[in-house]
This record gives sequence, structure tokens and C-alpha cells, in this order.
Amino acid sequence: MTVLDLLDTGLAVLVLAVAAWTIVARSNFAAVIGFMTYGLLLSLVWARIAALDVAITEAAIGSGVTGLLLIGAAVRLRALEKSDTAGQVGGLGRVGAAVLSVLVVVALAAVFLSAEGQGPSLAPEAARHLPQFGLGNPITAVLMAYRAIDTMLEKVVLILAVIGVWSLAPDGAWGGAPANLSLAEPDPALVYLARVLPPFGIVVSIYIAWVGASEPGGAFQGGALLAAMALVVLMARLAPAPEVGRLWLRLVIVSGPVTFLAVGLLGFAIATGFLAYPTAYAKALILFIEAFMVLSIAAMLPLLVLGPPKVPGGRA
Amino acid sequence: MPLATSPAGYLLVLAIVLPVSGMVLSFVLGGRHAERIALATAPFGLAIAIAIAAEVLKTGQPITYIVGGWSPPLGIALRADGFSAVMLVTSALVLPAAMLYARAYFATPATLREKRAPFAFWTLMQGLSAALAVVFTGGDLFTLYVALELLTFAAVPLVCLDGRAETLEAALRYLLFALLGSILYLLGVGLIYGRFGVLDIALLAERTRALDGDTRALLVAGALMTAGLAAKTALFPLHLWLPPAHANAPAPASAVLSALVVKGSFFLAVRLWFDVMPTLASTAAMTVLGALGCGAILFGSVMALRQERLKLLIAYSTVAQIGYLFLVFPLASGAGAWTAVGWTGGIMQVLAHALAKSGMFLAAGLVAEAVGHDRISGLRGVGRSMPVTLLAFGLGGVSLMGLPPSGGFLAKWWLLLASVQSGQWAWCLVVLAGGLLAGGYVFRVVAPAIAGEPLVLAKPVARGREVVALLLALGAIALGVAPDGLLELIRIGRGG
Amino acid sequence: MTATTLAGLTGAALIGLGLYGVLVNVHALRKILAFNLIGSGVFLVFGLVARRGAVAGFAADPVPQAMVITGIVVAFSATALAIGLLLRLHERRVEDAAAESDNRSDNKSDKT
Amino acid sequence: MAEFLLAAAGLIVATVAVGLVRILAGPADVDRTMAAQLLGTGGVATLLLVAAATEARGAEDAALCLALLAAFASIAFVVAAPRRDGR
Amino acid sequence: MSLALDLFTVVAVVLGAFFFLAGTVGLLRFPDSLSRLHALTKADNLGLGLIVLGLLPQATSLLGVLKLVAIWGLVQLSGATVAQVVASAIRRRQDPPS
Repeated sequence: MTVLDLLDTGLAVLVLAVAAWTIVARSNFAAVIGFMTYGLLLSLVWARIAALDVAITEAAIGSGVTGLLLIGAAVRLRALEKSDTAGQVGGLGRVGAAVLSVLVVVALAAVFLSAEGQGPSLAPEAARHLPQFGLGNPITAVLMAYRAIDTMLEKVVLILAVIGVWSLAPDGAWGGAPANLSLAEPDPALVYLARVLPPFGIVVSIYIAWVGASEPGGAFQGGALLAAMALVVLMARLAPAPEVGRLWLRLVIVSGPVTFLAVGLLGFAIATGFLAYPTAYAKALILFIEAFMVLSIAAMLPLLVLGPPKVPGGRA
Repeated sequence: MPLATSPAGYLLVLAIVLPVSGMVLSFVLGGRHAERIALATAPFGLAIAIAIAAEVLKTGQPITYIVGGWSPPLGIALRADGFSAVMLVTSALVLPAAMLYARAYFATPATLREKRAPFAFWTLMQGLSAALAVVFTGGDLFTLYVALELLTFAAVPLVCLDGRAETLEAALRYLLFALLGSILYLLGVGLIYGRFGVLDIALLAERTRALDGDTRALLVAGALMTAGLAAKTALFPLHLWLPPAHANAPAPASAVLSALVVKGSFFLAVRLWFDVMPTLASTAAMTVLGALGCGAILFGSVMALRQERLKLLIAYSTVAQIGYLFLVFPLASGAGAWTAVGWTGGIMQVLAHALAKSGMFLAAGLVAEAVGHDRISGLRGVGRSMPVTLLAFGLGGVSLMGLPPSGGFLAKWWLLLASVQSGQWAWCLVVLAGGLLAGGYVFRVVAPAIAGEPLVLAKPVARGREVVALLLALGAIALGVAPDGLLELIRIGRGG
Repeated sequence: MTATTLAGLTGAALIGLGLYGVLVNVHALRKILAFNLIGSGVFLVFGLVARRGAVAGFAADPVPQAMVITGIVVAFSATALAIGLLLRLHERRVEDAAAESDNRSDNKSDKT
Repeated sequence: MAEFLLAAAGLIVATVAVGLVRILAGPADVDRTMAAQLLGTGGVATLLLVAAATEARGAEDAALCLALLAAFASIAFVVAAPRRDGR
Repeated sequence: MSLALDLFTVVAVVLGAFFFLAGTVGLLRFPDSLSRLHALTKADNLGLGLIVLGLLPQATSLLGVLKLVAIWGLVQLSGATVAQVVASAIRRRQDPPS
């Protein structure tokens, strides 16, 4: 066993242990913290199986927006937790669930172990066309060209999620802003961080989004980092949460998918069809779309964390 | 199998792009514009769907569009066969009907620029329309995963638009079931890719046919995906989420949820076993699905008989009618001579139920609005004060029971025929029993409703909305004289 | 056993753990966490598939990796929607209970 | 050299993993948060060591992301946590 | 030259790992939250700082050096903020919940 094997095995054991903890932990908060460390460990695993793009995504999302979302929920649900005595289903149900879960694991393990070695791959195929985009990162080509329609639709999923979360508002608050993330006056140290960190954060986000054309990284990762910076600013109350009725906010939200759709339709005129790029402008068009996608994502992720509008509506 | 764009392939792009653009534009402009855009784009959506159906029928071939010019397996194809085409047309009919009906429900008051529930309703309905278009035309298993999620995200918030605690609870439960379903589906997609490096359905069909040797990965994938899709379709015993969600949603939402949304995941289950891996559809596996369907028919019908609220009754009836759909697996798979009849019967059941059930939910919504509640015991004489509404409910019921002439009759008749021809007698009994039970729960509502003194209505409802419900129910009846063209269309792309 | 197969088996085990958690935990927040465990397990399966597609000098097949990125976005949206629903439900129950238990007219209805 | 760096990475993972006992034991949520914070820093160090040892392209960028968000969990905790007697 | 640099790397990384160990031990063994926080910040500051220092000679490009320094700076900034914010949170709630 080499050092590397040891590291991998240790990581795997650790990941599973933390995962098990999030299932069995008694307090919700402890489970949520467990889940956040789990996300971090997972990004190490991704780095170890040559999926750096995913590692960066997991790092940006897992330790940023997801963590804030879950911690906020755990804290706000604390009152509920105390009244909830029955944390888990009864003995028989547990046995049944365990049997079912073990069955699934065994079936999957059998599949993985039976087919060890090389599997099918589109890697050469994906790489063969890369030069015509002027891209170096095949994942960006998959997301923005070969399987562009998936990426476009995934942004629509995000918009629907925003609508869904907003639709949970109390009637009177419609058009207003979501509640503050912080319940109390922010600590001066936090305010300081929220002034100093975002400029660096913006540089790093742009770098990650830009470098995605040739190296691991990309629009989503960049957008997620920007979203995290926006949330730091909101937590420090340096800026108010935006009102959901604002036209500019809605325009920013849709800018990514709309650009994608527009360029896609333009393909009918200037290339071979929907979501096709003319070779000469392929890279420029892809970067153009990605720029707006960064913006969209940076707007939507914080909105999903902030939750439905709460503020005005004059509670009298 | 065609792996090149057909001449009319661009229609498939339009079918997706139109509702997506409408949704996005409605989201930006908001307020009354959302409603206007939704209603204004609907006729175009219907025209596109009909054009697709006409083209498929004319050429006798599925339509294909290669997105971005990248051929599968690297790229993604959109594809519409006969089943896709009829589903597209059905959703292009039912969605606008529900929208027209909903104008009174979800109007933005003149005093406000924008209101919460109408904004959400009109944007989500268009999202639903886009999601269904992708489900019915997606040719790639991962694209279909994204489509399933689109469907979930558009459908779940519709359930709890009124914001009451019960509806929120129903929506949350629905969401958890749906998410579990789609993640299981996604796992199957991963296993299939790991086996073949291909996710295009047409290419996979070739690969699985040519496959000899290790089928383990495929079988595990098939089982996981089927379980996931069954959870999303609310197949017994994974139906727990459906009655509260469908019964508590606003009526126009219930109509599309029951008529279309559960059919989306069923559609994918059919794609999986009939197109992706037909050779692996063993008799045993198909029998299990059929048996679960039978369980659904019996359980759902009995539960419907016992409900005290009209909308819950209709929701349990949906659980039962979904059961019939799963008879298509034992009755239309394999190479038997009866499979064509079984297939036609199964698809007819999808269409007839979509029209009948949406009509019934809309009718029930009108009753609840007019009377102020939907307790069945308090609906005596309602048929006398709302004859058109009750007619819509009754005609929908006729189709559910399987009385001639109706789409429901043809569907059940063909399913019976296929089970007799294939010697699978057990299904016959359940189909017949289900029809009788449906008769029971429909008459439980209709008989007292037309008896006694006319019920005094708390609030009259607009005649136009009653007519919408009636037209949908009449559509279910009209399917009973199914033109040959429709039957031909349903079979295009089968057994290729 | 390679790091790749190990990751795949870890994924399988995570799916099992998550499935158990979804079925066994009563609290919706814990179900949501467990659902995320299943999700990441499924993504690791894709990671395994990608890594096994390492042919002819490529470190991995980019197609499944790209799908994981799409999947992570969708999983996050799902988590956000589920938590939104859960919090609103909780809030509504508190409001309803308050409205039921005290009907005094000077009820200020301040919640936090 | 690579072996050494990986060994160091493994050592750090093992060390901070032991620290995770604080997540289990608590007693207060703030102690759990601190354990997560330590793991975050350890994760950055591990990624950097792995990046230097295996020349995996992008591992440094992943570390950069983690470093940028290093304070996120703890701040989220402090911000979301209600005041002393809060519900 | 290369040997000297490698030696430097080894020493710095070993020292860094040691500080992580010390931080962890502190987190586990110290009796109260405030002193645990103290141990934690040591790991943040010195542990990562030394590892970054040790890796600097191994960097292959200027961008690599820049990234390492940026990472160190960001963790310092975060660490300082966390120390402040968490300390005041601890003071605010003398009796821990749950």
C-alpha cells in the first residue's frame, strides 16, 4: 500500500463516518455542521479522482451557500426540534429501511466490482473538437457546446426554484425584500471582513470563471463564489436584501438563460442550427454567455438562501 | 434509427423554446403581463404540437433534431415519435384549458401591480409547459433527468399557493418523494453511461439489443430508475404523497397535476422499458409492474369510495387510474401478437384519463367555489343548481368507469382484449373490478347531486368556466370514436 | 483496488446511508440532509464512471463530470426549495397555534 | 518529495479528523463550529500539499476557493444564532 | 541548491503539520470554549502559514506563488475574523444550549 492509497482509504473512511454522523446525530445543528465538513471532505475526494472542476464546484457551493442555508434552517427550527420527541421511526421500520439500503449498496457494489478496469469513454471524442472552440477545458465544451441544452435548462430549473421560494411569501410582503440574515447587529469584525473580503472575492471569482475556458473552473463556480461574497455583505448588513419586485433584479436573474437562448436561436441564422456556434466566433460567444451566467448565478443563489420576501407589507 | 435532423426537426426546438421564453418574459415583466403572455403563447404552443403530430403522421417516422449539430453520443438529440406527439397535443390542450379556467382564480387585482399567487401561478404553468415539452421530446437520458426536475420544480409550488399549513405540508411531502425519485433515476443514468458510454435512447436501443453478456449493470439501473419513476408517478404503494397534494392544490393546478404531471414520469418509464432496454423487459419484471398497477386500481378505488371530500375522492381515483397505466407493461411488452392492442389501450388510457380527470377536477373546483365546501354529504341537489358542472363531472366519470362510448371504454376494452389474447386472465378481473368500483364512487357523488331540491349556491360561477370543464370531459368521451389516424399515430415509432 | 473503485464504493455506501436516513428520520430537515447524501453518492458514481473513462492520455471522461456539475446545481436548488417549504410550514404552524391559543384582541403577533 | 508531501497531507487529514470528535461531543454548538473551522483550514493545507505532490491541475484553485470561504461557516453560525435567551 | 530548498520545504511542512496537531489537541483537551478557540487560531495562523511557506520553493510559476500567498492571506483574514466573532459569541452566551 502506498502513501497515496493510505490517504485515499483514510479519506473514504472519514467521509463515511461523517455521513453516518449526519444521519444519527441527535441535534439538528450537529448534523448540519457534520454535513458541512462532509462537503469539504468530499471536495478532497473529487480532487483525488481527477475531477477538479467538480472539486471546485463542491468547495464553492458546499462550504458557501449550502452551509449558510442549512445552518439558518437548523437554528430557526430549533424550537420545533424540542417539541419533536420522535426523532426516528420505530424498530421494525428501521430494520426494513436497513435491509433495503443494504440491498441497494450490495447491488451497486456488485456492479462496480464486476466491471473493474476501463470503461467506455467520450473523452477522445470530446477532445477532438476542442481546438475548433479554442477551449482547453473539455468540461466547459461539454457544458457549453455538446450538451448546451442541458446547461440552459438547468438555469431554468434555478429560475423555477426562485419562483417557488418566492411563492412562499406571506401575501402582504409580496414585492418586498427577504428578511435579514442576521438577527442582531453584526459584529464589527464581521463588518470589517465584509468590507475587505469581497474585492478579493470578486477577483478570484472572475479568475475562476475565466480560467474555466482552459483549466478547471468555469461560470458556475465563479458565480457561486460571487454569490458567497454577496451573502457576506448581506450578513454584515452592509447592503439591504433586494426587493423581489425590482425590474433590475429580475433582469439580472434571467440574463444568463436569456443570453443562452438568444445565442442559441441566433444559431439558426449564423450557424447550422439551434445552439450551434459558428467556428470563428465559438469561443467569444461561449465566453459571452458565460459572463451573463456568472451574473445570473451570483444573483439566484443568494436569493435562494435568503428565502421568500418578508419585510414590508406593513404588519400592523 | 435516424441520427440526422429531420426536415421538420426545428418544430421540436420551438416546442421547448416557446414556453421557456414565455416563462422568462413573464418572470421579468410580472403582474398582469404574466397572465397575458401565458394565454397569448398557448395557441402557438397548440399549433406547434399539432404540426409535430401532423408531420409524424404524414411521414410515418419519428422526427429528430440534433441540437447544435453535435450527433449523439457526444451531443443530444430531440426526438418525437407518435406517443410524444399525442402527449404534446394533449398537454397543449389541457394546459390552456386550465389556464382559461384559472383566470378568475388567479387574476391580478386592478389596484396592485403584482400579486404573489397569480405571479407564481402564471409563471409556473409556463414552466410546466416547458418541462413537459422536454420530457416528451428529450432523446437523452440525462436531458430527461433535467426535464424531470423542471417538472418537479414547476409542480410543487403550485400545490401550496394558498399558503395554508396543510398545503405546505402536502407540497413538502410531494417534493421529498419527487426528489428521491429523480435521484434514483439519475443513479440509473450513471450506471447506464458506465456500461455503454451512451445516453441517447435510439443508440442505447441498438446497444442493448446487441448486448450479450453482463446485463447486471443494466438490470440494477432499470430497477432503480423504475423505482424512482414509480415514486414520481405515485404508483401504489409509493402513492402516499399524491392524495394530499392533488386534493389541496387549487383546482386548475390539481387538474394539470393529475392529468399531465404524473404522466410525465410514466412516459419515461415507458421509454425505459420499451425503447431503451426492450430486450431486458423480462416477463417477471413486467408482471411485477402490472401487479403493482392492480394493487393501485383496487386500493385507490376503495379509498375513493371512502372519502368524504370530493377533491380527495378524485385524487384517490387518480391513484387507481394510474394503476391501469402500468398494465401496459405486461400487456404490450415482448413480441406477442396482442402487444399492439395492449399498447393502444395503454396510451388511450393516458389520453382519456388526462381529459376526463382534468375536467372532473375543474368541475369539483367550481362546486367548491359555488357551495363553499366540497364535503360530499353536503352536495345534495348541487346538480340541479349547477347542471353544466355536474354534467362535466359525470361525463368524466363515464370515461373513468369505462362505459361506452368514451376513451376510457376503448382503453379498458383494449386492455381486456390484450389480456385475454395473451392468456393473462388475472388482469381482466382487476380491470373489470376497477370499472365497477369507479361506478360506485362516481354514483356516490352524482346520484344525490341530481336528487332533491336544488342546492342554494353561496356564490354563482361564470358559465364560461363551466364550459371549459365540460369541453375537457367531452373530449374524453369523443376519444371513444377514435379516428384511425389517431390509432396509427400512437403506434408510430413502435417496434422499430 | 484503485482510488477510483474506492470512490465508487464510497458512493454506493453513501447512497445506502442516505436512503436509510431518508426512510428512518422523521424530521424533514434530516430527510433533506439524507437526500443530499444520496445525491453526493450518486455524483461519486458518476465520478467513478468518468475516471474509468480515462483513455489514451486523458485523466477522465469529461462528460459525466460535466453532468455532476449540473447535478450539483439542481441538488442545491432542490435543497433550497425544500428548506423554504419547511421553514414556511413551521412558521405557519406557529402562527396558527398562536391564533388558536390566544384570541385576545391586543395580540401583537410578533414572531421571530 | 511527492511521497513526503502526500504523507504530510495524510497526517493533517488524520489530525483534523481526530478534531472532528468535537462535532460529536460538543458540548456547545460553538465548539462544533470550531471543529468545522479547523477542518476547513486543514482542507486548504491538504489540497495545497496534494497539488504540489501530484500536479493535479486546479487543486490550487480549489484550495483558493476554500480559503476564500474559510470564515463562512463560523460567520453563518454566529449570524444565524439568536441571542443568549433567544428561541 | 535544490536540496537546500527541499530541506526547507520538509522542515516547514513538518512544523506546519505539528501546529495542526497542536491545534487539534488543544481543541480536544482544553476545558472551555475560549481556550479552545485560542488553540484553533494557532493552527489557522501557524499551521497553514508554515505549510504555505514550505511550498513556496516548490511553486513552478509566478502565478503559483501568487496563489499561495493569496491563500495564506485569505485564511489569515478569515481566521482573525472568526476568532473575534466567535469569541464574542461565546461571551454572549455563557450557558450553552442543547
